[in-house]
Amino acid sequence: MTLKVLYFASVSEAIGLTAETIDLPAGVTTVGALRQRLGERHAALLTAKNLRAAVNRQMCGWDAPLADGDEVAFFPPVTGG
Amino acid sequence: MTLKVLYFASVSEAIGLTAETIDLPAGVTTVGALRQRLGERHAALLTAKNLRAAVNRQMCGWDAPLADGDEVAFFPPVTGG
Amino acid sequence: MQEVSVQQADFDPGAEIAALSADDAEAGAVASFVGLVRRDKHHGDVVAMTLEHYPGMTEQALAEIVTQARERWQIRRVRVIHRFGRLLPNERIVFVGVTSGHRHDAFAACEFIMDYLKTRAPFWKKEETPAGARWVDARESDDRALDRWK
Amino acid sequence: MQEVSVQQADFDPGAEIAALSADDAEAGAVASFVGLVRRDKHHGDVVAMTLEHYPGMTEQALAEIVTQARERWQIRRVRVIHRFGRLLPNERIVFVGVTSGHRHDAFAACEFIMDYLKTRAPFWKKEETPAGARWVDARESDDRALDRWK
Repeated sequence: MTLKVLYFASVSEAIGLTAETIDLPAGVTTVGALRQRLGERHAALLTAKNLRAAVNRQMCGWDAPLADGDEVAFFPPVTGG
Repeated sequence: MTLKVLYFASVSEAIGLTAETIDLPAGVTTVGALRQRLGERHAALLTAKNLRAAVNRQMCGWDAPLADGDEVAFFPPVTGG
Repeated sequence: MQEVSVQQADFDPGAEIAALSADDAEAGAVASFVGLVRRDKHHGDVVAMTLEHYPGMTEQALAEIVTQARERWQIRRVRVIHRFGRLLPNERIVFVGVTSGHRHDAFAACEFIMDYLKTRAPFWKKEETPAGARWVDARESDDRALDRWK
Repeated sequence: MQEVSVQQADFDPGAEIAALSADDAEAGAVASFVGLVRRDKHHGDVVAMTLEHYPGMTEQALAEIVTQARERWQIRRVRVIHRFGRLLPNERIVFVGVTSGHRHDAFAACEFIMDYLKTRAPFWKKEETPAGARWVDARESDDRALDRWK
């Protein structure tokens, strides 16, 4: 199971990546679990204040399920407008 | 005591006048009393729905006092904007 | 900048918005409103509308409404333009623009000015329809709109 | 008419307002908003601001916000433009314009779209000041602004 993971703004800067493609590890079935797993390599995902996530370009909660081919994004609270 | 009296919109049309100068009759000390007195000649002042008045270009109630030289206006509810 | 204009001529909303924020790097928000003549199917097609006003009182009433808005919200610049005379459907009648540091003050002041203008500024509309001309009745909803600002 | 644009280029508020009401004699009201880069004395003078966004999601989020506004109010046309890239103080960031038969729907929908855009559309601002560059923190007041639409 392959996922595309995107990082934006301060999260992207802290991690030093804007995007990566990963194989979803077995047992990781939610966005929250993915955050924990990726946090082992990218500490900013665990320390970022009010981290937000989207799956397939829809804002989601940490219990959102994952499927093969999903595009998952992590970012800080938005500040446009 | 002399007053300038102005009429606007449907009130002006019904009366057939846009302005007149009148001598304030003795005993007429408020805008409401003036309306009653002028209503003897201009019935529309008594029959107009929701008639409004202004003294010296300020919207006022019927108990507003009158003084020599005042400009008094009678008109329907406003509908601008 | 002149805050209030009562005029027969048309105005340019884009130019007004640009002037409101020109050279003001503290203005983060411009809220604006343009009112247009509606054809208004309710009483038959409106062919044209004539706006009468009370010269002298109109300008004063609009200036007082702007003063009240300034007392209630943190706003920077305000522009109110109201036309009179004969106007066709889709023509512009009124412009209200307000700038502020943050959007909520600009929106609230702009809508407040429109609500007060609708019930306090001495303008009267007469519609021309194929069936004849008629003065527009005041809308009860315009009086009710003021309640929220009490 | 295209409802949503996410672009680097500037826009012309006057042209957008004119297009919103063009050839629509039932539109009596155009409410609009322009957001500008503020110099913002809080953290020192802002020299410039760079807006990053999430291409693809941004357009979709804005379109969803417009759909929600259409479900809540009687509105006719909507236009949302949001810029990205590097912008200087006093430059335009965002435009929201809404037309309706009567003013209340236009005002409410315009402010609703701005409030939702501020918390739901994936844009992030980075300010450049003489002391360095910093990401702008989300404002709690932007979250609170949503409460009134619940």
